[in-house]
Amino acid sequence: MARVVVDVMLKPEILDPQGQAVQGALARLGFGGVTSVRQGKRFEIDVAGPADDDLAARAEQMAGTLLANLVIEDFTVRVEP
Amino acid sequence: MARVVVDVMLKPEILDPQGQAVQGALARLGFGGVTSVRQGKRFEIDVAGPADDDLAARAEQMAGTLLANLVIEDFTVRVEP
Amino acid sequence: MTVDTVAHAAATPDVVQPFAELGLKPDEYERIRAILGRRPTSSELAMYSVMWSEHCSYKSSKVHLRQFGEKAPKTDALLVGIGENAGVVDIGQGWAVTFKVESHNHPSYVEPYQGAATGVGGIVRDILTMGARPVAVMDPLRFGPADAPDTRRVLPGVVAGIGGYGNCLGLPNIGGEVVFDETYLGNPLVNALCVGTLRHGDIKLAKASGPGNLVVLFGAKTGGDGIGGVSVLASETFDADGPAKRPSVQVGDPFTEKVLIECCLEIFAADLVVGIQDLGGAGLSCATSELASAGSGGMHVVLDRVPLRDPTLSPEEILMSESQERMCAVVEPAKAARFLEICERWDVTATVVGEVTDTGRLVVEWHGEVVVDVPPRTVAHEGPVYHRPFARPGGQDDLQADAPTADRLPRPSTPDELRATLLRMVAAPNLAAKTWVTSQYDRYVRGNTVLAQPEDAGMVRVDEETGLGVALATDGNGRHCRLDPYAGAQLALAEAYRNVAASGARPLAVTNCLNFGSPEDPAVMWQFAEATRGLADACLELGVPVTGGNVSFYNQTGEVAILPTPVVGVLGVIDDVDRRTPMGFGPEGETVLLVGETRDELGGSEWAHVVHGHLGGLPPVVDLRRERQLAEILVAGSRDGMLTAAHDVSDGGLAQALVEMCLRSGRGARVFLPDGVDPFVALFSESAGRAVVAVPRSEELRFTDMCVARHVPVVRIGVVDGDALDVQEQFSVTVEELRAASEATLPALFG
Amino acid sequence: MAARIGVVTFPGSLDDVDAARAVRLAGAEPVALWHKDRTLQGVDAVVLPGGFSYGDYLRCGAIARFAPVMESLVDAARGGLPVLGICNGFQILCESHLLPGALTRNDSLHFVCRDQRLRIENAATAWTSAFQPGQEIVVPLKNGEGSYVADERTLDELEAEGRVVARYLDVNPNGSRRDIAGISNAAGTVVGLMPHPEHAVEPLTGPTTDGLGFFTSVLTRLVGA
Ligand SMILES: Nc1ncnc2c1ncn2[C@@H]1O[C@H](COP(=O)(O)OP(=O)(O)O)[C@@H](O)[C@H]1O
Ligand SMILES: [Mg+2]
Repeated sequence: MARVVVDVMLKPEILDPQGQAVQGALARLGFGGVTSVRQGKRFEIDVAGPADDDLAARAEQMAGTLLANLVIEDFTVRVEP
Repeated sequence: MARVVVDVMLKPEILDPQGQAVQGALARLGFGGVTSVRQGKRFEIDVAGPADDDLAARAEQMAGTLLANLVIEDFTVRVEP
Repeated sequence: MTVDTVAHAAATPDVVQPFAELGLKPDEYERIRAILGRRPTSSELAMYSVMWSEHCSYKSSKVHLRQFGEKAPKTDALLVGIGENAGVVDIGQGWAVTFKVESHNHPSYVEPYQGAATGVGGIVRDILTMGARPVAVMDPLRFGPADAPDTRRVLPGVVAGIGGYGNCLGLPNIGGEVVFDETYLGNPLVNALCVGTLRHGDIKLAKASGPGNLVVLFGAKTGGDGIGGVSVLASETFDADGPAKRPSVQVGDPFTEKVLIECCLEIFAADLVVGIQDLGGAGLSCATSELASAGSGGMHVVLDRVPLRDPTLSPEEILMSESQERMCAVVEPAKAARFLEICERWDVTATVVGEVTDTGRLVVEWHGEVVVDVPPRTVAHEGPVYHRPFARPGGQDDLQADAPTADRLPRPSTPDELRATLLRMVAAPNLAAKTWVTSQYDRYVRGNTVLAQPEDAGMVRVDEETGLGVALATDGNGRHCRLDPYAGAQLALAEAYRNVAASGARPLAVTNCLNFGSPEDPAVMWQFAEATRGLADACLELGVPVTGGNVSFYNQTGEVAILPTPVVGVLGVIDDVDRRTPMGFGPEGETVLLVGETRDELGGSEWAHVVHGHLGGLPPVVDLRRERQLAEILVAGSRDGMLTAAHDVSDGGLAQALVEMCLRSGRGARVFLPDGVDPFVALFSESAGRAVVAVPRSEELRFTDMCVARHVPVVRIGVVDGDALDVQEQFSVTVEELRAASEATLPALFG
Repeated sequence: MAARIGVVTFPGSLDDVDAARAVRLAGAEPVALWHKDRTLQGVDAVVLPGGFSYGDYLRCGAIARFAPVMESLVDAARGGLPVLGICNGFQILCESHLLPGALTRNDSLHFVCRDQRLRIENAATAWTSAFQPGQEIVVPLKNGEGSYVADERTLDELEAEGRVVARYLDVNPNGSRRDIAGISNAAGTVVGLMPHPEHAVEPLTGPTTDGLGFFTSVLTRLVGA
């Protein structure tokens, strides 16, 4: 059994209203010094089989075709045993 | 300048309809062997100042009071320089 | 993990069981032992404890609710009455509707989004279960003070949850309420109403008849949701480590429910079920015992066939789980294949988990061993019944004596004071525009919404060919009920009834959600007894039967109960929705009339609340005969095309009614207050039995003649004109200024 | 014979009944298409209706894009079949890359339902020919993720080629770049629209009947062809 973790974040040039709302709320709560907040998604995917290169390649594909919309998002993939 | 990364995931026992939908879609797309998908949130927070213990403590607080809903979610916090 | 089987229970009579932690009283536990002739197994204990809870058994309210049946008015309209998942009402042309309001108060306080969302999900399944297509929802809500920090947590979450679930189901939200009061701070009320439509022949009932028929569980998988509200499980004593603490928060999946709805409707259309029941509170315990007890009397269930989301669940937990989006159907074996095929088409998980028997026993098996063997009636229908003591509280007289008379509470008298009071009232959270809330709800989906908020009633078209439609309104005034629960409940009914009539629909039937504090407090129980008595009496007099409802007790923080809040929903029918009457003014030059009588009635009024923070005196007088006459006038006026606008007068009085008619249409009015009445009383009194209407000049005489013939007072109070509400000899406010005052409040509070 | 216009139902589609009604009121025959079927049943045009396909989980339209019916639809659309994507349908068209850009969370972070004034910027597409260029209309809008985004180059291109079909007036309800409410492909056959014309086809149930024009437009084109 292996775990794939995919992080999907909006591209930097895309406006992130959720992140902005969080930033505003943090400021109101008295957390100072926050210069930027971005909110994205995290997927934890459990897959039968070994955590090998083949899985890494498949994970890359899952992320690129389904999990992220490359028009507006970037992703990173990690495979953990 | 330091970066705080907060991962927020639904508690394991809480229903995750989004994760289920992704799992179903991955199966239909022919990605076999996926036994579970959980979808959560990832926050990338840039904060002025050093990446020290104090920041770690504040980050923990931000996550516990605002970023995660502890009734249904767990979180992990990482501070990076 | 050891499993507590029936055989084991019989052999170990002396095992100490955690019945108290599960909410059972010692005598209730003894009764279970007497019924079974042995101690219950842990699974049986789980079942009895959830089914005999206040929520499921109505043990404190039952003796009072009976009046709704005993005093029910004679009517041919009721196809299914109280006792099923929801009542069914004949609306003619072969069509029927089913509707019901339910509470999800406590869960919405704990987790506002999910609590409210699953509240919508639950009531929608109740309507679906009757064989109907759900067609609209409404959401009567109550929160703490609008500016309280916790309200800022609860309200946005509740609204997002109701929208998130209802919008995703494709059900238009056609109305509701948003009310703020101190007493709801730790106890928000989240009530949800759903209405569905069906043909007469399509009614489905929750009963498992026909031995040999299959019991099919379908929809979402079962998880640990909703278990552990008391955090101790029946099995505790049998498992040294104790079960993992399960989440008590239920998470909704509206997508699964939407698919389940379409799947069910296809199954109904193919006539594939003998009986059907949704899984709501008490989950499988409730569904199996109720189905069996209403049918052939017995059922055999193989619990390990239940599809699980969490494989570690124990049998007790599976029986108690309140996982959402599940249904249970009884299917003839010959039709099972077709049933499963339709589920497959919709990707709905469906599993045969048992079959109907005629043994008179509900038997549940777990890995080949019997863990439950009970007479199902004793679980579902023969739970405890309490005659709780009730007494009029000592302070009630003082409260009623504290009337808001002119010398007790200073009243505005100059034109400037009246104008300032009006603007202050218009902007007060209870009267201000609720657009911030309602713009988060889809009111268009399905394309049959004829009227939606902020109209007096929501109205949906049922039949596109003929224009047959139904209208619905919900109302409740906790302050009035606090002053006099008997009259207060009647006023709530009268207001909803009047709202439905104002839209042009003929009131037909009633549902209610009775939100109260602890039934163990005799003062609260008195409020409850008075409110139910008042409601039942008024339903009889107005000729509208109660078809179903819900009771929510224990809405209190410490010793302090919420205002007694019966929320009453009225359903009406209109033969052609084209004839509906909107609330906004029609063309300029039309005559504005006030129908009904205005008295100096400010007890429990919005004015006393906003301006003086005062609650005392008596609520407005209830005159049900007048309400009936007024409704007849409004319905006839709509049918005969005399009315271009109608709006009922309630919270905030005539002033607020006129403001709302101006805001809705963007048109102003020139208004003359009737002679001989104090302008303040004329504007702000909350006398019941009144409505403002606008009629074309050509219809004025015909309309007033109709009122006179029925001995209902009517006065011409002005004309639709200009772009200001111009109260002659007093003051003038432009519609724009009114709009600014009305619309700024909620966005300023909630962002 | 009346033109046949397909309306696709995905699990979670909601406004398919409304789209079918609008098609009918415009004088065409609605044909129900099912997400699991590959066939388009020989229809003359297709509407992808609003709703929450697959719960709108992950991203709106992201999962529906991979439904079997979409394979046939994408091919047919590339071949010139007129397709109108409304709301969720617009999102699906973007996810399928039949239209550029993407629809993201409203800047208010709330779902919004309102009667929205629009200006028809391009009255030459398959779905807007019944309007006058620059005509102002009011139709319902209801979405949680309706903010249209694309990079500046794409936006400039859309503007230059007249592919901005409709623009929000008075209020930008969701933060869309350049107030964009709808766009088309280069051929003007595939149109994506955030607001809901199918909810403005009857005076009794809609704020106006302005929406009917989208459905009569395609009919004129089909009959003319
Ligand atoms: N306040 C009430 N007025 C009338 N009927 C009520 C009221 N409260 C509950 N009932 C009826 O009692 C029956 C049982 O209610 P309940 O167990 O809540 O049903 P369900 O589990 O289907 O929601 C239903 O028929 C319901 O309509
Ligand atoms: Mg039920």
